[in-house]
Amino acid sequence: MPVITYLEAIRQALFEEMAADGRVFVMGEDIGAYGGAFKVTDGLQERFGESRVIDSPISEQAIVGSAIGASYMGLRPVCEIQFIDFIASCFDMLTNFAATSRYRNGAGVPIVVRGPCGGGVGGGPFHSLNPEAYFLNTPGLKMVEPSTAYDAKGLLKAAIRDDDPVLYFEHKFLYRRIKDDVPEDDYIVPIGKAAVRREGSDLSIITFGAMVHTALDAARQLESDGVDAEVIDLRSLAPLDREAILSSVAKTSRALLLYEARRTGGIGGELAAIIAEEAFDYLDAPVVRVASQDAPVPYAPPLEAAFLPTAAKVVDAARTLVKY
Amino acid sequence: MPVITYLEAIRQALFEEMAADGRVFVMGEDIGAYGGAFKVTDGLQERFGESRVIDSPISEQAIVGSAIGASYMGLRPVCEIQFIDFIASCFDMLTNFAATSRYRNGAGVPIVVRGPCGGGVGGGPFHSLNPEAYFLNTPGLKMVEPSTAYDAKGLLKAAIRDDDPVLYFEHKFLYRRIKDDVPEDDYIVPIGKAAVRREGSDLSIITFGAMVHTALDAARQLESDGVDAEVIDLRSLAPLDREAILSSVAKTSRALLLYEARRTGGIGGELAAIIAEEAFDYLDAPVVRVASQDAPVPYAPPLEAAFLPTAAKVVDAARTLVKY
Amino acid sequence: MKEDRKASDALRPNQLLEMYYFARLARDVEERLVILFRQSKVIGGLYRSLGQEGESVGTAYALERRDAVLPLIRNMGALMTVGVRPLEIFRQYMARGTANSRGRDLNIHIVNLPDPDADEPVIVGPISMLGDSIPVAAGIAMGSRMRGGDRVAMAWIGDGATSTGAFHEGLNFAAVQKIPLVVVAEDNKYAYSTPISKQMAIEHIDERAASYGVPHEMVDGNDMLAVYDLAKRMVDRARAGEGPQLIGVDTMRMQGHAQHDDARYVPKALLEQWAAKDPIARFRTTLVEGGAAKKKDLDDIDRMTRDYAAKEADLAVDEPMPDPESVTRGVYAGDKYTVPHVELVRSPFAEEM
Amino acid sequence: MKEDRKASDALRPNQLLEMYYFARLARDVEERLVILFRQSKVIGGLYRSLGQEGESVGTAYALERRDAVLPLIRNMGALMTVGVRPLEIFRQYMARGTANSRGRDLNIHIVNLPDPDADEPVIVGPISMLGDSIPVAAGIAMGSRMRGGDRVAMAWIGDGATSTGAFHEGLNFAAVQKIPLVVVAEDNKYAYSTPISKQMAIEHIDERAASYGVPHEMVDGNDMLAVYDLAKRMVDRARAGEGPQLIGVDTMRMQGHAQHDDARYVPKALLEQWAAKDPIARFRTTLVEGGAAKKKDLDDIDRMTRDYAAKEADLAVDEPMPDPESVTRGVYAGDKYTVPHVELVRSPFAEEM
Ligand SMILES: Cc1ncc(C[n+]2csc(CCOP(=O)(O)OP(=O)(O)O)c2C)c(N)n1
Ligand SMILES: Cc1ncc(C[n+]2csc(CCOP(=O)(O)OP(=O)(O)O)c2C)c(N)n1
Ligand SMILES: [Mg+2]
Ligand SMILES: [Mg+2]
Repeated sequence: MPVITYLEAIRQALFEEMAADGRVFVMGEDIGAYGGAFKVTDGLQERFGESRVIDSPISEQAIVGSAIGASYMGLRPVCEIQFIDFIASCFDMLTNFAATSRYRNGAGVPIVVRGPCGGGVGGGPFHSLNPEAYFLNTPGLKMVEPSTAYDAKGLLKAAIRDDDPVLYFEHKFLYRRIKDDVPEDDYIVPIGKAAVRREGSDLSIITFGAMVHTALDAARQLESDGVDAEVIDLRSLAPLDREAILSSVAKTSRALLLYEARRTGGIGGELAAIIAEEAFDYLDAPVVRVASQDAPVPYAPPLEAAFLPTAAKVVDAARTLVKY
Repeated sequence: MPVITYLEAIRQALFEEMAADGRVFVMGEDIGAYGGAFKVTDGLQERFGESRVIDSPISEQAIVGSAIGASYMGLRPVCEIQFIDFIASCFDMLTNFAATSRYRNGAGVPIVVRGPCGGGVGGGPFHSLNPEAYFLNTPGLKMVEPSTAYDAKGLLKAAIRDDDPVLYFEHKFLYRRIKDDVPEDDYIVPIGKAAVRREGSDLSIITFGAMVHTALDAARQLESDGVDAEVIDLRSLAPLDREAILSSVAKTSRALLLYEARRTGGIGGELAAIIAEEAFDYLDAPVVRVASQDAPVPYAPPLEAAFLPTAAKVVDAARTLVKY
Repeated sequence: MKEDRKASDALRPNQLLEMYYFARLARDVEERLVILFRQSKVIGGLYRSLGQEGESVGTAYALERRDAVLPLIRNMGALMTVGVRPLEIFRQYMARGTANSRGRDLNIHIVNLPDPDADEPVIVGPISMLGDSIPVAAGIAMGSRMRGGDRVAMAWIGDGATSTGAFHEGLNFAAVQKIPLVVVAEDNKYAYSTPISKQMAIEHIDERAASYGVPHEMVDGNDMLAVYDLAKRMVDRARAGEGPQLIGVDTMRMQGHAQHDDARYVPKALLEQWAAKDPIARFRTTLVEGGAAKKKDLDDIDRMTRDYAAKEADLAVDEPMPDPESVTRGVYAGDKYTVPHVELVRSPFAEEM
Repeated sequence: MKEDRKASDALRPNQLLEMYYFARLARDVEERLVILFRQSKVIGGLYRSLGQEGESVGTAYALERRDAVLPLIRNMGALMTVGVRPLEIFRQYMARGTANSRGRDLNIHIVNLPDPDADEPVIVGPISMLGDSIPVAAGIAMGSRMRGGDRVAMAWIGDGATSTGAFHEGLNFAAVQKIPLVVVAEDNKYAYSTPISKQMAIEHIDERAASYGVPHEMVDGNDMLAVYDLAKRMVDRARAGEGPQLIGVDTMRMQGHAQHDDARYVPKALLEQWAAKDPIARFRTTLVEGGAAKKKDLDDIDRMTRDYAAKEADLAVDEPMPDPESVTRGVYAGDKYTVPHVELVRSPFAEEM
């Protein structure tokens, strides 16, 4: 199997889905001739033309709103938000229009809204966000975030084929840093299923996106002090794979929730609630959250390093947790 | 002390703060001569004139954006969002501009954004939201939601005098249904402090807003089967009063988290995480969340009744919890 | 931009009667809703289009049957014109389980999405967030074009709603993409209690299109044939590939924002002035004086629509509320949960196909 | 709207030299940043205003010292004109702890909020979300008016950013409220890689103001005095209570969106055509041929600004990065966490007060 980058895997998914299904088209800022701010859509316009690879004005509400309309007409729009931070500008369209349409009138909205999320690259307060918690309280939306090239391709294909609106967050730190085996033939990674990235018996590190790699680093370090960590990659953030979460915690009796967004009000809360409600009897220790600091994302490298969760922070938290 | 409604208490706070501080002004749709969709600002324009009671176009981004600018010039804008659901249209202005300004450049944004939230009045999918979870992952913002007339006045005064952006959610179901003693002389209810509405020893019902009254109903019913419930009214949602939450759970060892927003991704997650992290040793039973169903807010009364949390649902959950 | 031969000259007598019928029906359906509202059978607010039925019908009548409509709360006339059965409206307002939204969403929030090639209207009711339907309308027309169709999308929007960012982004996007979208911007003098002078600093609402290079023109919204003539030209141009068009409608909201609003903020004189220009009464005169119809034909229609509205209302009243058990059904695809289609009907004046 | 007597005729020689100085300084500061960028001392992207320094200076020079400026990433010229010390810019770009944002925010994202009556500029740098600064600018000018001040707010915005809903809502609000706001809409032909033809369907960017009843006019953005003349008229009108004004600037972004962008999507011919119109070279000629300055005076200024920029950059390089311990400080009011003020300086050509 060819080894390709996370970014290349996303591009492949777009190429293949557009080639396979004439209803699929992409829309966003600078995604045409330029190929997108991160070159994710590079070559798409050459291959599929201007009518299926649409350079939009700087209008996130129009991008998502017109995608909703087009999806009503049977198309499968894939919207690119140049940096996912700008999804805040179409928050209304997504939470009020797209998310409620099927429930209200049986009018499904099969759109994908994708874009680069996350920090670690000196992007500062407006180019580093992890927005999953913004949308977690809005039924009708689905959310995914891959941590590997394999999942990046398989989840995007699943998202494009899904009959409901899917927010697809791609972590920009992983774009070119992560490479793995990606089949050339068609496959999907089902939405709603987590993956066990590392089997372990002492604690469960439940995470997703770039933090999966941080968790695996931490797990390797913990191994040296004889701590055997299990690493769960959620992959889907809505719906969450409750079974995977609960069975891992049932096995290890200890849960460390790792996410890159700010600690307070983040997805770790939902995960903690699921565990505190349904795995209480299994728990031998408090649930622990390791996440970013409660502040805007700072831009200077030393500040961002102090802001973000790191393997070291995970290791410390895990050590205290297993000693508990 | 005069007994006035929750709505009247909000209006009094606006009158008094505007009278006391020339920097305070209000802005929103139909708030002038008309007095607002719910008549909260009734009489304000007559008293303070058009320059301090501004009827805006239907432009939530302009309302909040211009309030930010005015606050930079030393004013204290109070923005009304006609129904809080429309706050989605200025989500970007609030989370990206207002929330980060002090952190980035030391430029405080002393604005209040207030509006009617919540269901139970047949408002349907777009006039019933409880948006607190949208904003919980954004440091820099404060959020409050009163459950009594006394708090409605005291919290709004505190919000207006606060040097940071405060989202003030007023539950429309309570506007005219709730009356209590409200002092005529100046007072504030400090942001960040919860209130114990009912002392109890068997479980802690942690809630806020309209659900406080649902919780008190439930507590009365539970009394008859000898269950003694404590009811904590959070009042502030950001920052949360961790001490109040933890000391109550330390006392009762059982936590029932009650909120009107949808269950998944709601504030109950953050509360559960705080408890599972810091009160684990005190817990004798799983944490329980009672909230709305994971769906858009339906409009038909029978559907909305099935959708919303009720005293009966709280009683059932509490009974199971204490039996645990 | 005026043309000598008016499109309305080509309207056949039965079409003129049909336009009258639709306007009348819109008003009578609303009159029925008022009765139901007083009986507290309507859940939530009731929004009248009294005085605006003419522009709703005149604009929608310029569309082909396959075109897309995105009405707002005051476009009952448009819904009647595209053939929505009144029963569907009563069901919606009374939150019945039989309604297209099964009591999940309010008033005219209904959706009809036919097959791409079906000769049937696309209907997308609004969400409450004003302005949002403009980008969505652009997407519908663009989507139709992408699939080889030639559907025009017509979206109505109030003076107040043109102040939203969504309106700007949607119309600008449509202009750049030359999308066949016709926006009907209704200056009915108020947005809730807010006069248009506090909404925009331009003379005429159609200037709202000037920033986008979108052709625009004002029309007397209470003159049904003038509205039809302009709308027909705009729709034809949009379909011909000339991109979006905007119709500025000069009309008046003759009642409060909703039934609870006594609209005391509206000067009496203004209401009287516009009462004299009632679009249905004027159209009646035009038809009778122009010899297109006899007074009696029109009296018959009045009776017909009144009875029809009453019968439809009675049917809806007897229908059940939705089953509470269903509250979490159909949030996502996959659970076999079916949604009733919006029933479409032909008027008694429709021609055979 | 043209007037015979041009405001620029009243500019004294030292003022003309000062304008030249500010434009030059803006360019030299950016040239220094390029060097620092190549040495990877700049964190994140570097955005040049090459070719646009003239319009930035010409517009800002029309303001009173107490007025408010809301620049975007390409308005280095405006920042130099209102007297921001170059050191502040270098600190920002290198994320130093000494910077106004203490390494928390990027490039020119700086804020200066003087006391209401202080004769000092209000400076509000942008946030990345394009368009957002327009409603904020409206609020600043409205707020100044509410406190009895007469500050005019000037906000710069790119062609692409005018497509945002925030631009629409902010400018419309300002028009309705007759707020003293001057918007400088910069047609520099591209928004990142997107040509203006994919951004708007109008001939000239100033028509973006037409939907709001806001007076607007185009100007050759590479003719510094023409820009100044128009800006002065617009600023005077805004201050006189005539409400917001919009200046459409015809110019060209002479480099990529940021340093990483080779801008191969820009036709060579277009660049050559505009290279011949470099605003600083043109202003130089104007000054020399008009006899306002000798070539030598201008050469001296060139040397002055180059050395000044170099010295300021060196100072910033030696300054410390922010203390990681401070990462959660100052999120809310109340913790005694002080923020360094933006240092303002006078040019060597400033007159005594
Ligand atoms: C984004 C948004 N803000 C505010 C409202 C509240 N609201 C509902 S209708 C209305 C007035 C609409 O006026 P207009 O657009 O002129 O339409 P009309 O009612 O006159 O037909 C307002 C402010 C809303 N629905 N959506
Ligand atoms: C709301 C929003 N969407 C997208 C972006 C990403 N973005 C940053 S700069 C830029 C191009 C801006 O072009 P223009 O407004 O013409 O300004 P210029 O760079 O030409 O000066 C884009 C798309 C953004 N910053 N904000
Ligand atoms: Mg109106
Ligand atoms: Mg540009």
